[in-house]
Amino acid sequence: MSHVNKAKQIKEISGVNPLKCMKCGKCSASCPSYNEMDIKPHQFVSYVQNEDIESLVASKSLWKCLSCFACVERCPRDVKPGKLIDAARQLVVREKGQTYLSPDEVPELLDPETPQQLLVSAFRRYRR
Amino acid sequence: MSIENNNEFRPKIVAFCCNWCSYAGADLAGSSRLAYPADVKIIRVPCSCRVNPMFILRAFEKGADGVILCGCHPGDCHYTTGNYYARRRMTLLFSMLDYIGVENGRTRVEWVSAAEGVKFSQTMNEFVEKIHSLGKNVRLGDLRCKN
Amino acid sequence: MQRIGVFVCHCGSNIAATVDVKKVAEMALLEPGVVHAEDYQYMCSEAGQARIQAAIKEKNLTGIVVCSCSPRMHENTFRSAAEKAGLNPYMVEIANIREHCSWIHKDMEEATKKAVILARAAIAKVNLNAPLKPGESLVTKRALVIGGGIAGIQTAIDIADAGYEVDIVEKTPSIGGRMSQLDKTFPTLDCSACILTPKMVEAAAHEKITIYTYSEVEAVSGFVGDFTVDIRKKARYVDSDKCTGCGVCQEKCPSKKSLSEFNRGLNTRSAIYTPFAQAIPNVPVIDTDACIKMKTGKCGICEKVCQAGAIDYQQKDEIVTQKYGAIVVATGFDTIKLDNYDEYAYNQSKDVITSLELERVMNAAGPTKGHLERLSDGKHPKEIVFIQCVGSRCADNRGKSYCSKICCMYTAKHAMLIRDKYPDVNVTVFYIDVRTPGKNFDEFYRRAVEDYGVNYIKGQVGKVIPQPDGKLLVQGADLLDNKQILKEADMVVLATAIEPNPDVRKIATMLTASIDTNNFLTESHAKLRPVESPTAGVFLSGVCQGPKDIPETVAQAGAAAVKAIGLLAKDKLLTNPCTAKSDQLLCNGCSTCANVCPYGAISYEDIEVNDHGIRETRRVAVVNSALCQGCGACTVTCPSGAMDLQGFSNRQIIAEVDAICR
Amino acid sequence: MQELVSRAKELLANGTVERVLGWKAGDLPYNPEPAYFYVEEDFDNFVYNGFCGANLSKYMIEASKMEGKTLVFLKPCDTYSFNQLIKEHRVDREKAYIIGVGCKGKLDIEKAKKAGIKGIESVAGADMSDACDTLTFQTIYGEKTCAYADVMLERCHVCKGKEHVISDEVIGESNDTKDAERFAEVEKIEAMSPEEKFAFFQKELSKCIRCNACRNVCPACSCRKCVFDSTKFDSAQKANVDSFEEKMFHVIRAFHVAGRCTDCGECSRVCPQGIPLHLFNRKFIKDINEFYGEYQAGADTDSRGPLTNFTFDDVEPSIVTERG
Repeated sequence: MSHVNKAKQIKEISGVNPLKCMKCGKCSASCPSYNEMDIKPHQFVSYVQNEDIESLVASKSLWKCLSCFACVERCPRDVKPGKLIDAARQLVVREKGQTYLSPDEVPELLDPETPQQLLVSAFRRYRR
Repeated sequence: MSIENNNEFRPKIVAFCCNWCSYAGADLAGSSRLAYPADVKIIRVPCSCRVNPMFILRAFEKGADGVILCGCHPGDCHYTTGNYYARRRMTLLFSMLDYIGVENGRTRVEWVSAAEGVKFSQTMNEFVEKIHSLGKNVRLGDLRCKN
Repeated sequence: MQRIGVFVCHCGSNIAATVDVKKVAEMALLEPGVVHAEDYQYMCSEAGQARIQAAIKEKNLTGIVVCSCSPRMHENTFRSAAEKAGLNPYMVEIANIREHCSWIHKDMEEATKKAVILARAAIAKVNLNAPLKPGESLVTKRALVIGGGIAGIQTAIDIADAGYEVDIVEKTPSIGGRMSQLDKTFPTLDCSACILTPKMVEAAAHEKITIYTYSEVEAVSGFVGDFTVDIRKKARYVDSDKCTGCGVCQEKCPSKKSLSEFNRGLNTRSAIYTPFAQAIPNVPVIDTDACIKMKTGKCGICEKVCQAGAIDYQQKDEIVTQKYGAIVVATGFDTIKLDNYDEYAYNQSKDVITSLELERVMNAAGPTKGHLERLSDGKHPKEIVFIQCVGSRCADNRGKSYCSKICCMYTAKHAMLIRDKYPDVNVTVFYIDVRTPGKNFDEFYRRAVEDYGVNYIKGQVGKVIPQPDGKLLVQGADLLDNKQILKEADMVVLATAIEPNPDVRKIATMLTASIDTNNFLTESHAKLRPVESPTAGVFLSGVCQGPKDIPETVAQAGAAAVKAIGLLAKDKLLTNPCTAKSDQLLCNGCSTCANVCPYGAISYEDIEVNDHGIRETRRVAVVNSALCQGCGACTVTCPSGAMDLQGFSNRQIIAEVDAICR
Repeated sequence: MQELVSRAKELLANGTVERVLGWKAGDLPYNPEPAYFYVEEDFDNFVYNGFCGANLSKYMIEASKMEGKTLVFLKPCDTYSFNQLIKEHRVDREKAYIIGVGCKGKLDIEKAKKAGIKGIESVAGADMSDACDTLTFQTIYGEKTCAYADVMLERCHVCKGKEHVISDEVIGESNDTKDAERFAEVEKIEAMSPEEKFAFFQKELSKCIRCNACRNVCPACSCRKCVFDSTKFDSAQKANVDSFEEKMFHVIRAFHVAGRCTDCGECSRVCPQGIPLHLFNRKFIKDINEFYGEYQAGADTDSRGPLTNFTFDDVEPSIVTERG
């Protein structure tokens, strides 16, 4: 798939029009995982706009987003970067044959402190 | 296209233009020497909302091959709201004509501002071309034919 | 049968080079009704006009068609030429064979053919023309200004200075408006009251100005030049003629717990009150919801202490009915409610305030006597964060889509004033863009940064989190450094979006003035008629038309005044005769036409008719030709075809269609 | 039915109303017609059964001009027409005493005839008190029966509901007769190719004899003078068979009532040539619903009709081409 197509697909999945962004940064200001991210929420918009999807799907940020939707809730322009991130994640999941993780990979990654609920919700998200 | 060829189809096209935007746009097309086919004849109306669907049907009845309505862009109507009403009326009329099997390219609405001479000329060129591709209007003339 | 003359213009070679003008004249003679046709070099020249006039007289013409340039160019020229020759000017039609023909076609035969058809259509139309006469209506030489803020005051003074009577209707107990609530004004930093109060006094003292405060417009009827307006003067319970404005009643009033509207609810006032010290008129009003006497019948202290005997608990609302020639709307603005913006914690912390509230806090007559204090604990703040674009530029449905325009500048002002007065206070401004078009505006903003050390950060704030110790944790973004910022602040000031005063909807409906989706009144033309409403005789002053600062408001107020004066200076108005007209025999009285009329020009009357021997009362539409602008929306919506437009009648347009399609 | 008659007589007797607008028996068992009733004896002819399809609201335009109140019987769907007429100031609410009558679906005798039931002498099973599930015909060829629903008017298969949107009182039960999608027929045509559409309408419209029955019965076509009879549009050209109105009459008529038509179906009911005229009106209603939001004319008396209203972002007319 070309970059253009991928960008188009992300826009379709998310229903987001990146051109509506006025670059106010409220998403990055709202993000609880901001410091963990290499590409910041407001930059997501420009990556999609510039059709640089490769960097996006390779980024750490993709898996650092908690889907708390603070950015979706507060975005004044209806751009909602959280949805873009979610869409990029779906793109990856789709390419990996509907699975980002296989069950046998899980135990190794587990932190005993991780609450059960988080695991369940993670599975819900990454196994569509 | 040369006019020496008498067999060539020369469509009859009526363009209703509102006085404040589109008629002025047509004037600008003229003063900018932006050509469009002579088949288009303009009727000046104060506002697009003055155009009664009966006028459009009348034109077809009398042998017009295409009818186009031009008005101010939505939001720019000289009378503030006229084109909004025109937009609804024309949408419903065109949909009805489509429904009874009249080729839907024969009617068109285009918003042309007083500054859009280029758009006016382009629109008319496109429209005439479209009517050429549709050929002579027979259906509206034949809508009711006793068999 | 008409006797029509056709005049074909060469326009030098503009037409004649592409259109065979002789042929057009020749063909025109074959059309029904045409008794004369000629061509001439320049029809619009004096000689050309003379030829037209001569033909009208010699051949007794009843109508003429001029085949020339666009009617937008010379229709009026030919109409007045015809009128001078004794022909009704509305018996003139123009066939546009220049812009719509000779200039866009190259082939002479083709262009000539088209010119003939265009002439034919105009002839067909003029065959059905009827002489029209512009109506006349008288102008009442008095203006009404709705709203007594700086916009209304300025408009009223300007109109009054031109010698016309003006009434100002102001909803609150005093004129002065938003500007009276401001502390200092940008970009000069002069004190708002110092420049406003003299204007208020001037308006109050002006012999041509009558001020109705604590009053509202209740009903409007009539039309340009002749409006009738009902003004409700709400009961003040204080006799304005007797009151000396000594203020003792306010001092002694035992009910002191009502929130002060003037101070944006940041402190309280008494039940009998004037909004602020310089109020005009300096006559208090009694707030019936708070007054103990009104609620329980006991108390009456104000009455006892009033030496002038001005208190009158029995006072009633009064309706004043007045006629006006022009109405100026100057209803101003308010800040939006922040209920949709939980993230800024406005409703959770007293130390998160709007900029307008900060104006009151900074003002010597305000709740803190001008000391910069946290409203929660009265402590002096060390760290203040300003957040820009709160509710402005929002594409979602929480806020407003537009830029409120004034916030960048007043925030720079606030930041600067704070840094000037309290150099120990750090000021941070989170902004999306800093917008400073205006004379000395950018310089002003740069001074805040360069001379006063205000810390501007490009990025929005995501959340304000009140801390247990009373501090406010501000989580924002710095987009230039690509950092997320957590900042502890003592106060947060929100540059809250402004919106038109909500009451303007009601007023617009009464005036049939149109309003946009944001409740701003629509101007007649965005560029060329910015202070006129599309409703004739209604003018717009100040923020009711769109966001503006004080100098712009004052400039627009003056412009609105000039437009109003231009109207009042006329004794009579000539009305456009190309108006809608309802055929009473056909009218069903169904009200559909009134629904689409943008001018409220259609009303309904019950008429007595004798229909084939049966007497009946019938409801029929009546068009007020002074209000009708001739758009024709009603003519198409009318199911029975009773409504027609003079000058562009159904039959005329159909005749043109037929002529073109023949 | 007796309940209607006794209530009507009561209201006449106590002076509440001056006259009663209802249906009287016709010359055949299945063709009752609208009639005024003034005194007790008049009611001998009164009838209300499955054949009383006629919508009486339009008669109230004239009745509103008479002295005193008129009692009018309105079926649920008729009340929409009445409301619409109130909105257009064509009837006077104060002059009407409305008894909402129950409706179990109205009948189309042509359907029975098509099913081979001819020479009808009497019909049973279509009275107010009947269950209205089976019809029994006595014919010169003997007794015949058929399912009630099979002989029902098209409009009752897409019934708007049992509720009277306006009434002073309601008498009688109604049945749920809706068993078809309102816009199914329109959708079928929309799915045709332009050639098929044209052929369909050309065939149907060619049947028209311009008897004006559709116009005369239509509660929305209540103009004092129809534009087709007026000189104002140069459209009254009776002499010429190939004239403007001949071709465009039904399209223009549908446009004139667009946004005001309640879809009462009277036009199709009365057409002697059996032209499905409701297909024009219903197309407009479908478009209005799709483009501008659900709208039922006559559902209220004060909202703005779709053609006298707008929003800033209404669809553009080009949607007709774009939707393919």
